[in-house]
Amino acid sequence: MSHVRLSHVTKTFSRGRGDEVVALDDVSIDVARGEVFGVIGQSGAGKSTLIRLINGLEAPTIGEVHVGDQEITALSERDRRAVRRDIGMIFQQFNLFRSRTVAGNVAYPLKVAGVDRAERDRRVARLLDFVGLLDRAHDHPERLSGGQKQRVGIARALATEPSLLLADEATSALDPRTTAEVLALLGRVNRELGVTIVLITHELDVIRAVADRVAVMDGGRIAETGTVYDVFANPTTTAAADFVRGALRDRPSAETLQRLRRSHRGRIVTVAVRDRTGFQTALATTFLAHHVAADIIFGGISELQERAVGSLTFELTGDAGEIDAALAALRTDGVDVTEEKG
Amino acid sequence: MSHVRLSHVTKTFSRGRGDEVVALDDVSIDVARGEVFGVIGQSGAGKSTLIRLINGLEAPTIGEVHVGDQEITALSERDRRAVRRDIGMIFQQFNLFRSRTVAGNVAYPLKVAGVDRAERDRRVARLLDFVGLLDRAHDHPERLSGGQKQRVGIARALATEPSLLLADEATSALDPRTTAEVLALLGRVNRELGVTIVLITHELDVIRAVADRVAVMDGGRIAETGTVYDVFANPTTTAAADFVRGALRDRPSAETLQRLRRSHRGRIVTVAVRDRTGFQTALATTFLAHHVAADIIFGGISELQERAVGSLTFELTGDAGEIDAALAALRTDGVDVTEEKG
Amino acid sequence: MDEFLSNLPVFREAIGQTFYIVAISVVVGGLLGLALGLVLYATRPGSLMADRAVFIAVNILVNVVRPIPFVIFLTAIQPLMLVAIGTTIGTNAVTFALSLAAAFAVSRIIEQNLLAVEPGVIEAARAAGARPISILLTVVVPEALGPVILGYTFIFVGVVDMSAQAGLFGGGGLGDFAVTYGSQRYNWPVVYITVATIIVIVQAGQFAGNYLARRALRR
Amino acid sequence: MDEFLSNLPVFREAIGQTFYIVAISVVVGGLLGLALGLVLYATRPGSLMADRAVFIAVNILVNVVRPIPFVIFLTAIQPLMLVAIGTTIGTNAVTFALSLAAAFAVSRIIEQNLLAVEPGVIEAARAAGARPISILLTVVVPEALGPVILGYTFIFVGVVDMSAQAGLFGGGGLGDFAVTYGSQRYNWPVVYITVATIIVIVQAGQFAGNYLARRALRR
Amino acid sequence: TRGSDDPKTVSIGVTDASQPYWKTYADLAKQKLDVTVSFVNFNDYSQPNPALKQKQLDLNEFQHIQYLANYNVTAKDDLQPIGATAVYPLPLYSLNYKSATELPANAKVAIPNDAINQARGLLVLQSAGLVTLKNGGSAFSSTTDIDTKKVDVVTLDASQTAGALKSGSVAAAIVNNNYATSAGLPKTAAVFQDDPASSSAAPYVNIFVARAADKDNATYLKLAELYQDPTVQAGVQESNGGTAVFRTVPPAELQSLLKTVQDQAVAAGK
Ligand SMILES: Nc1ncnc2c1ncn2[C@@H]1O[C@H](COP(=O)(O)OP(=O)(O)OP(=O)(O)O)[C@@H](O)[C@H]1O
Ligand SMILES: Nc1ncnc2c1ncn2[C@@H]1O[C@H](COP(=O)(O)OP(=O)(O)OP(=O)(O)O)[C@@H](O)[C@H]1O
Ligand SMILES: [Mg+2]
Ligand SMILES: [Mg+2]
Repeated sequence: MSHVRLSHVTKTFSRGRGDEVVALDDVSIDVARGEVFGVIGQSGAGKSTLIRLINGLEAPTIGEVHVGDQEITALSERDRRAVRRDIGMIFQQFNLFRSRTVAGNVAYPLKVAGVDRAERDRRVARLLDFVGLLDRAHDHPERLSGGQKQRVGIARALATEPSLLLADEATSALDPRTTAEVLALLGRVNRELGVTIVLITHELDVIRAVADRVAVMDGGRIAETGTVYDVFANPTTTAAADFVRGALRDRPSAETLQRLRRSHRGRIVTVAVRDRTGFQTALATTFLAHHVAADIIFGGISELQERAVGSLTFELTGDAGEIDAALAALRTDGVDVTEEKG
Repeated sequence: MSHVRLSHVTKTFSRGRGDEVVALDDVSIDVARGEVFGVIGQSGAGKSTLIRLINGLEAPTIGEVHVGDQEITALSERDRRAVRRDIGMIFQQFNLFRSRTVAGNVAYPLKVAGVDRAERDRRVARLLDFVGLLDRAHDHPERLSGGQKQRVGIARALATEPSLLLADEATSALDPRTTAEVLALLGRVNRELGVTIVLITHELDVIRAVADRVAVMDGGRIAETGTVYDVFANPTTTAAADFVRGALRDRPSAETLQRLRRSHRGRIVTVAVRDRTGFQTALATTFLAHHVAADIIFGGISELQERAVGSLTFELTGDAGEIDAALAALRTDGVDVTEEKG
Repeated sequence: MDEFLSNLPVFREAIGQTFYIVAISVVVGGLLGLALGLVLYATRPGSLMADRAVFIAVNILVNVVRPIPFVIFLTAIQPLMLVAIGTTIGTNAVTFALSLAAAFAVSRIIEQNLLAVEPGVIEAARAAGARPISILLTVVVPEALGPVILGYTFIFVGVVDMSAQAGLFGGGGLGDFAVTYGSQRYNWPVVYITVATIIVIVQAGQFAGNYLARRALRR
Repeated sequence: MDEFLSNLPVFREAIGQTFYIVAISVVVGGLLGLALGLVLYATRPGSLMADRAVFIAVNILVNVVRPIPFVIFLTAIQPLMLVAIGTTIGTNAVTFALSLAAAFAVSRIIEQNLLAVEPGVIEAARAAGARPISILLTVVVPEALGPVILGYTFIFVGVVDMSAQAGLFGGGGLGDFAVTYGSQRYNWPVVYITVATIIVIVQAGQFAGNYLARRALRR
Repeated sequence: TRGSDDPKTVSIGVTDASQPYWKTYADLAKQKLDVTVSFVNFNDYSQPNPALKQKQLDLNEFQHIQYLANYNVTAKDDLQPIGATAVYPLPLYSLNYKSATELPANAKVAIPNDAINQARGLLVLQSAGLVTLKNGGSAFSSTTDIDTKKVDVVTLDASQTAGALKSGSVAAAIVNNNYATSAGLPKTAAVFQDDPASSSAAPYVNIFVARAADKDNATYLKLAELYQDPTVQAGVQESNGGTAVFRTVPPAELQSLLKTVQDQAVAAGK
């Protein structure tokens, strides 16, 4: 059953002087209940705009937005409020209340929801404990570091245990460990409470850790949607491929390659890793058979939805003819090998 | 010659009610002229505070801060201004002027520096072109996406071609490709103009792409300082190890391991990759010799200062005794192998 | 000086009247003005309860009332006063009129200060599903609290000043005392002492305002 | 009505006087008040040019002047007036006094509105090595421009209102006209027409202020 | 005959410039004396005397001798009367009661709040048997000097007592004649007034005032006399509902009366 559905949504912003920015261009997505849906794309692609349409903070220029069985775009502001109470939102710029303490910020949505004081205090304490800010409960936001502010925003969005969570770059200011902790929490609320999550990020880890499906946005359009594995293993659009290359970091960039060359005299090839049993053994056997020494000097293999994806860059040393033969053998075998030139 | 030097700097913030936060605790660092110095650490570790002391936005409670041959802490506010004009700063929260357009924001430091109009316009256009916002020059910041705002902040900090750049999470809101572009630019200004860069980040890529040395902060202290390779390959403190593990992402987390187990029935071991010629071949030979099929199912090998660092996780299938023998052989050979239990 | 001493009871009474007039006007006018100011803020185009018609109507109302010379304003609202408090002269009448006048001034001050609140925090409140009225009172006003407190302090001083016109309508108060027993009789010591008293009251108010604003701003 | 027509030349003159008084007072008082307000803002503890002594001194000065009843204030500054403009009565004298009075009011409005500016942007300007005075004028004021414009509009309306007291000192103006030819003589048509004229002037000013503020706020 | 140094334009401070008779007066001055008169209007009684002293005015006409004496004493000045205009009785008005004695106990009675009108108003109330004043009262009494009272006295701006009466906020009010006319209070509503002919009313004769140095200025003296021109008088009566009692008193006599009243004022101030 679909929890969030955008049908042919276009959103343009006026920039004055009759000029317009098309932030979203005929976007349709469908997020199932209980799903974790990732949205990725370059800066300015329209990700934040998309998420803001879902809880009606912004109205589409054209198109319809459904949340559950309600059409947000058709609701009165009053009815929209009821829908919003069941949606948590983590803002890209945090948007904390300066006039409230850390605890007050987290308590706010609970107050709005009419949760009584004792219960409120209990939940606030639990959430702050989780995000590691219990000892800062009575500080005001301007006293916090960037990451601490973001954690307050996360706690606030989760306070009412909403059934839908909109997270706009929820971990962008967090160090890797805190990010992992937050993602683990998101994974848990998703699995245990069945919370649907729409999650914008530019970090692969985030997608990998929690997303089921992912949409790649490019210039206001959805370039590609699919399971995380499909999009990352076989990006079909350049926008997706671009993002995936940057995110997986499994292929050396031109600069890295240049540096690798300085310390590695052999020939350098990159092999795309496929999730196929015996793949590595075949690789090793082939190289050994040709008396080629193959050292992995770069690469990354990630687990996406329980399958391996990535690539490895080898430095091959040995007889030039043998190397060519080994590569030819691999290619015949269906392995995706690229020799890094230049 | 040292460009930035902090000697035994302590910074405490009052939280009212007599309570204090020790943001920096006896911190000493020394950044050479022309160096790219990375600062990493968990959220709240004191990174932003450290960087704000360098240009005197904040005064240390105890200790001295030197920039060039000037002691910032001893200067009059007037003399401090002269020092600041030669320092560019990218703020974690961007801190853009809302009353100015994108172009006006970038032009501001140039105006302060007394650069004439024609030259100003030229430089602003060049910088905006670089950060991909030339067509948004006349928009005000609230019209921009998070990443676009950050790019304006970057352009503004670089506008006066300062000799020292303080970058506080300068790419936190950027997608991988834009990040790579910004880092390439930082690398270029460092190499070509000799700009010293102090750079806070929680992203390994950023460190890897541009930093020479890195300091790991933990609870207001410098846990560890060293070249990027040393810190990442051999973190000696738990704070550093924690961060590195999170950043390299070369070892599977408990959750990932759980998922890996579901699709991989064999025994799972993780091997630390060392930058040693023939390392991989030795590995492959050993496994083949014992008829053990070894598939890489996870891992990451990164290049840090032209050397490989990382680890690979293998699924080993074959006779249990042979596998044990192969692992024993590797260990004898000095290879760091961990069998993933549980 | 002698004459001042002989007028001491009147002086004491004047202080009492000033406190009475100012306190009630600031509280009543402050609350009414807050309400009007919230309407001005909330109904402006693009705001929380944007409503062009209401916005224009209230805007005009405020602009119609504010610039009317106080003497004429007082005369104009006499029918209203008779209904509300049964008299058109004396301390209560002046307090009534001042409360109204203060309310219209307060509304503009409130409007201004609320406009500086960052839209982001309002969005956060909207996203939580809060009602506009609750957002206004529990988010927008608290976010602007520092400047709002200084705004009220401003109005407080203005009301003390305006209360000097209370004498026109038999309202008494220190301003009236300074004029009738002082400047009209060219009796400068009386003027000095009275004005000094007014200034002390104002300083105390401003001091309290600054203190509260500093606490609200936390800087 | 007949009487109103017979007074038409006086009415015309009153309009001219009001424009003259208000325009000069708003401009001169506005600039002086801006300067005072910047001092109040910049010298407050923790601000750009924090200076306890100056802050307290200016604060007291402003508080001393603002609450003094206008009649007494006018009398008190007569020596200053004689030096500055050579007269203590008439349109110029009233304009002089109103400019001063407006300046002190403006200073508070400016102070309030500047306080709402986010500290982060000021830090960005400091980091660029800008001088405090330049930060005040090219960053702080522009960042607060929307509310500041509304603040000036508020003062404009206040000055129009205060200009009604010009009559006390032979300054003329519409307020005086409304009182002398109108309410004092119970000639209501004159009052209506005059007050309507005042309101039209104020509406025009407020309209312009709202328009400019909306442009500055971009919302 | 006029000397060459005689002024051709004269500025006169008044508090009722809106009255049409001032226009008649100015036309007459132009026509008969070839003097251009300009009026400066004040809403506040405390201003025209200092302005005259500071030579910002040449003459003023808004006060009676009592007021001027009080000003001269308190402000240590020496302005002089150069011509009399009229005496106005100061009536007590009531809309619901036919005489002062009918006023119930503790009824509210409004009197002007400026020093001079207040004292005169109190004296009227005393004559009407509504209050008694300490030491019999004087031209310097204020509400603090009320000894015993039948009614509650409230002080209002002179321009507001009529309004307070009409709105029903007070039962009776002392209303200066010019405001009474403007407010349209019927003559029949005047339930009590002081006697303009009595000697006690002499200090209340309104006057043209000049600086002491100008007290013999021929033009000024002629301008003062011009007030008694029948066309002006007719206008004055029209504006004041016929309550004005015109007086022609030689300047010297006015000046000696002023001196007497000033001496009394000094004594009262001690
Ligand atoms: N003005 C302040 N008042 C009180 N505490 C403060 C203040 N500024 C910073 N701190 C505290 O000092 C510590 C260090 O803050 P800092 O901003 O330097 O952290 P950081 O390393 O930059 O973290 P992040 O990665 O989350 O941005 C934090 O615990 C923070 O809450
Ligand atoms: N109010 C606005 N007025 C004009 N243009 C806007 C407005 N809000 C957003 N835009 C533009 O719409 C486009 C999409 O913005 P959006 O914030 O959705 O991007 P994003 O994908 O979230 O980017 P980022 O990763 O940088 O946050 C951008 O080009 C942005 O500049
Ligand atoms: Mg965004
Ligand atoms: Mg930080």
